[in-house]
Amino acid sequence: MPTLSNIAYLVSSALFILGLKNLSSPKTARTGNVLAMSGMLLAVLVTLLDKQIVDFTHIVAGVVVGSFVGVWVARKVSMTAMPQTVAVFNGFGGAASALVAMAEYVRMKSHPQGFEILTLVLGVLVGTLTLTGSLIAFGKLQGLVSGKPLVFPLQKTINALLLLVILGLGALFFSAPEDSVYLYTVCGLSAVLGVLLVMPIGGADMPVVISLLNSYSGLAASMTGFVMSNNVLIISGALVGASGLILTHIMCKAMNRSLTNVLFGAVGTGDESGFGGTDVGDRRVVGYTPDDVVVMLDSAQSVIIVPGYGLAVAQAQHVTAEMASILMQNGVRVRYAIHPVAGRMPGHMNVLLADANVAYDQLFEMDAINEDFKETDVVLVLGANDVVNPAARSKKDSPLYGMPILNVDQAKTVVICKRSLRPGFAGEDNELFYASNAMMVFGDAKDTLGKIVQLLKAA
Amino acid sequence: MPTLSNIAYLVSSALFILGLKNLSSPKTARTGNVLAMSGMLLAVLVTLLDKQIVDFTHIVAGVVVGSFVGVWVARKVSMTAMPQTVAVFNGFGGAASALVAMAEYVRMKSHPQGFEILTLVLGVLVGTLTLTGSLIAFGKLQGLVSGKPLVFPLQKTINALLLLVILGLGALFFSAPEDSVYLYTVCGLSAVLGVLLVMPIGGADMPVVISLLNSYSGLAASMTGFVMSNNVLIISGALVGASGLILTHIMCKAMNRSLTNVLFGAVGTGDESGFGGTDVGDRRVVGYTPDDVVVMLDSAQSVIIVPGYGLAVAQAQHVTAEMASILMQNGVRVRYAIHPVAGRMPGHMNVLLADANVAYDQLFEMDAINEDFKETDVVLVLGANDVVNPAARSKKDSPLYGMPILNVDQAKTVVICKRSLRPGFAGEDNELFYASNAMMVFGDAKDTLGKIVQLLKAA
Amino acid sequence: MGELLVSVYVFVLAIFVGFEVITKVPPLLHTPLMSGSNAVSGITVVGALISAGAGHSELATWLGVAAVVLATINVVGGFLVTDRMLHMFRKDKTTR
Amino acid sequence: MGELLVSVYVFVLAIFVGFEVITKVPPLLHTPLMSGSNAVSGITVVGALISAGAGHSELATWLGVAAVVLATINVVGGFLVTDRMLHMFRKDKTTR
Ligand SMILES: NC(=O)c1ccc[n+]([C@@H]2O[C@H](COP(=O)([O-])OP(=O)(O)OC[C@H]3O[C@@H](n4cnc5c(N)ncnc54)[C@H](OP(=O)(O)O)[C@@H]3O)[C@@H](O)[C@H]2O)c1
Ligand SMILES: NC(=O)c1ccc[n+]([C@@H]2O[C@H](COP(=O)([O-])OP(=O)(O)OC[C@H]3O[C@@H](n4cnc5c(N)ncnc54)[C@H](OP(=O)(O)O)[C@@H]3O)[C@@H](O)[C@H]2O)c1
Repeated sequence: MPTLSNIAYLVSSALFILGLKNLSSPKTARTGNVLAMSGMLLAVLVTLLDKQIVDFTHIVAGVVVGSFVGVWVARKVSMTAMPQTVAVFNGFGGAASALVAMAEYVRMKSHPQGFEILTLVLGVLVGTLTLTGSLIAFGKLQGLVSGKPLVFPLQKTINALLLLVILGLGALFFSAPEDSVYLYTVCGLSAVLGVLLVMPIGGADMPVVISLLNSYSGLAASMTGFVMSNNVLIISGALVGASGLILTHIMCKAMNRSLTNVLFGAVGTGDESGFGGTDVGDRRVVGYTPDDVVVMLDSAQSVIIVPGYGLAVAQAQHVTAEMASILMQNGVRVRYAIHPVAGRMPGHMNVLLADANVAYDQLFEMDAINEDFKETDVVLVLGANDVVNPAARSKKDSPLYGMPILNVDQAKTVVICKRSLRPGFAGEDNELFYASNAMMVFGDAKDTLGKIVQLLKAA
Repeated sequence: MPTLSNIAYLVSSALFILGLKNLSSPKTARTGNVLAMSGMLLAVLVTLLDKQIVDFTHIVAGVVVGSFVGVWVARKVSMTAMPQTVAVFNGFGGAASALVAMAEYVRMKSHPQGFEILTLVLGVLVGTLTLTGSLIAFGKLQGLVSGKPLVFPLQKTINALLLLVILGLGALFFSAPEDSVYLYTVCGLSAVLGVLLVMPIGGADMPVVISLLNSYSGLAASMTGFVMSNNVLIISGALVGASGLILTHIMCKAMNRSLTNVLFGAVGTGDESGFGGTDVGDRRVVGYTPDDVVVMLDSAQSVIIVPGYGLAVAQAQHVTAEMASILMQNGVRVRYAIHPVAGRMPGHMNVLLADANVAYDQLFEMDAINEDFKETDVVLVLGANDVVNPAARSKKDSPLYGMPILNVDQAKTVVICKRSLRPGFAGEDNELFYASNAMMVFGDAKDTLGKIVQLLKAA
Repeated sequence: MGELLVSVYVFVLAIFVGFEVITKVPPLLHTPLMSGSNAVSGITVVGALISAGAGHSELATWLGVAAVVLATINVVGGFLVTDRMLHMFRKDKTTR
Repeated sequence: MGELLVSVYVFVLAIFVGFEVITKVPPLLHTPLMSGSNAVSGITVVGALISAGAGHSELATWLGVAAVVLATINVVGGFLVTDRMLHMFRKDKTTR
């Protein structure tokens, strides 16, 4: 390969590094994306100009089709469907790596040997597993596959056995590299493994799974790079592999969970919350009405809105924004408090509220607003649950224990809009509902808020 | 070169990376040093076992002599002489790189060409410059050369011209690589350049200069690696080059200066402070006596000691520790407040006080203790000046402006022990001396403290 | 140094860079960062282009073309989606 | 890939690692870190060993031997001094 291409590949690797670095900080994120894009463009152009490529017809067709589909999906997809979209893209990337590895095998003049075989097998294994795992993740998030963790006996044992079989086949392939059947079987079994690994994970944990699979697809690209002795593949793949692992770790930490717990804990339903929720026997909760809420709001000077997953389920973001603007016209100070893991994906609430054109500077991160609850008249908890659950502070055996929560209980009045007393994602009952300053308003968030808006307008 | 050596080199590079990473955090620093050491040992062993080496006698002699000198110096040198010791070591490293580059040139079978010449010239230039620059830095810190910035007209222009001449010679060498005279002239002129670059920098800024030269010597090693196609040289050199730059930057930031200001600003005398200090005309300052201080101390319940560069000059660390232990026996709470840039090198005060056996847990970093001054009865400022100068808060045109300082002025009484009203390193008058709660005690810190100790013992 | 050894060197160094480059990411950026790095992992498109265009056997070419399509979707879709998300998080809403 | 190109790749990646690896160092550790990384830059001892031992011309050998001496001082002295400094900063003074 000519020196010039290799230098260009180095430049594009550097652009990827700078891109990822910038992407991880809010101020520079867009620049980061542009840098990474330029890196990719450069790598592709250089590859096309390289002497190795003799036939352009197929390529052009492939690139055109791929670009068309990519643009179309990226344009069409709704903001809240982002995680599953990323999952599918990621799966495609993994599949491509597996395909390239197989194509390389096919076109090799001599039979592969030694380390080459190892990287071939790993490339196919990781690539295929990424594809099927990502597709299942997509299915769970899109509601095509049940979001419930699918648990069956001996699950981990079976997965471990399957992996062993795959590696065994790899070893056989090592001794008979001319026998392509081994490689294809590895491919098939890896596909099964991908499905089995992701099925037992709850739908709401899918963002973490996708991030992990993303890291895998990076490694698959790296393996392909080894097979082809192509440095830009090796570098970018390793880059994504390692940084993806770190990101996965950071995501787990933000949820106060370990990666093991996410992968094997079978936590969460992904469907609406609260299977197994229990109404706490002897305690009573009064159900208030929207009228009661409006009375409280009329005398309030400061209001903080705490959105949660339920607001997304009810698609009540627009009516929430409407209510907020009426309150602001009445001279009330209205702010939104965004918990880092509210909703089902990172940034879920920001995306949701941006969709309803809520100005960015009304949104406050937990740390910026948590001190202000105690001076607030009314807090509206809309379809949020875990992120305001005091069990996180005190109940040692709770899955929430240790997670910082929004201190809504310190406000004068806490209005909670949800459909029942059932727990949220973590399956933990919420003491807040029984607090003396709490007002439960049962019902779908969109309905409740709609009524509140009507009453406010009428007043 | 055999594959095995190269793998070992990779491992030792990884050990260097992990070593540096660990060295940058207090908890893991010692581990980091051990990791880096093992990396070095591995690299040396592998090189010795490699087939390229045919003659061991010279090598063994060299290693034995070098180790002996290294161990001896490292044992003998006093803690406060650390920066200049590092400077010398660093200079030797640079010199070694330059020598190796020249040896490679001599032993090359064919004349070097293209890129090889570039790396040869750069290796010699950077290596030699590092040697002489480091030696000047050593001289300034050790007091062999005047610590004052040596400024002469057209300095920067002359340096720039010299660099141009060197690069020009490099170009000539490029066209006539068989002519070794060019390379040797580059070497000589680089030595001069190193001297000229460091002379105009004040003695107290030497730690920053050493860090920068350290980064250079890393780059010189890297260049040598290019000449020899040796990856462990390239990697470790680049590692030190880049991380040294970052460290230099961090050090400048801790002093609230820019690197340009350090290199070309000609700030600081390096000798005792205060040339050009002015007694502020019409204002009066009462000089208190050690007796007055003891009266204050007798009624105090909490005392914070703020050591500065003057304490090191007076070598008053032992008597300070003695005074502190008497006070503690009398039931007074005594703590030390350590400003990050107190003294003339990073960690200067820690080293000084450790020398007097002050327990580590009595030392508090600025952020940990700054809130406590306002509840403190007596603060003893011993030979410190800039680090307690309120000009850093308010006086926009001061070189100190923006540096966080110790809030000693919030204490009930501030005792300041120094010899005069002259300013400290930054040359900025100190308003604190005129504050209503300030007590100036003029005189050498060791004398003053000695008297205080006697009086305390007598009581 | 052998081809393979070079690959190993490059791989190890890139792994170190990858581990270091991401330090503290606020949850808000988790999804964009994930999707951005996912797009980067679509670099496999380079391999796909070579497989598809090197003009070897029919089978290799078709495997390559399939890979080109999938990888291109990954790259193009990934970067666009990331950009859309980041656009959403901007303070200044006037350009929407 | 040519020898030189490999070197460039390795160099660039190592530069990135170097820039990333050091993030926030408290002033207390500035001097030890400086001295530790200074010891690492003594890696040039590897080059010196090869120059001194490869058995070429007299001149090359002597240049090499001088380099071995200087680089060894740098490495051995550097690591020992760093260790001494770090020892000083330990909380527990009992071993002094
Ligand atoms: N953000 C992320 O990246 C992420 C990723 C994975 C997991 N998680 C987890 O998800 C949880 C997020 O906490 P959260 O407080 O936002 O949500 P949550 O704890 O899951 O609670 C959501 C609540 O919304 C209510 N709800 C559902 N549909 C509703 C409707 N139509 N109208 C009104 N209310 C409705 C539900 O109560 P009813 O059934 O009584 O209505 C439910 O309790 C955390 O445990 C977090 O760890 C987050
Ligand atoms: N730590 C580092 O890494 C580093 C490196 C480079 C520069 N610096 C700079 O050095 C300064 C350090 O601040 P600092 O407050 O520690 O020192 P300083 O501002 O330089 O003040 C030291 C004071 O000690 C007094 N002094 C000198 N000899 C004395 C003696 N024998 N007995 C009693 N007092 C004596 C001097 O006043 P009299 O002459 O009146 O006695 C002088 O004002 C900062 O400006 C910092 O930026 C620090």
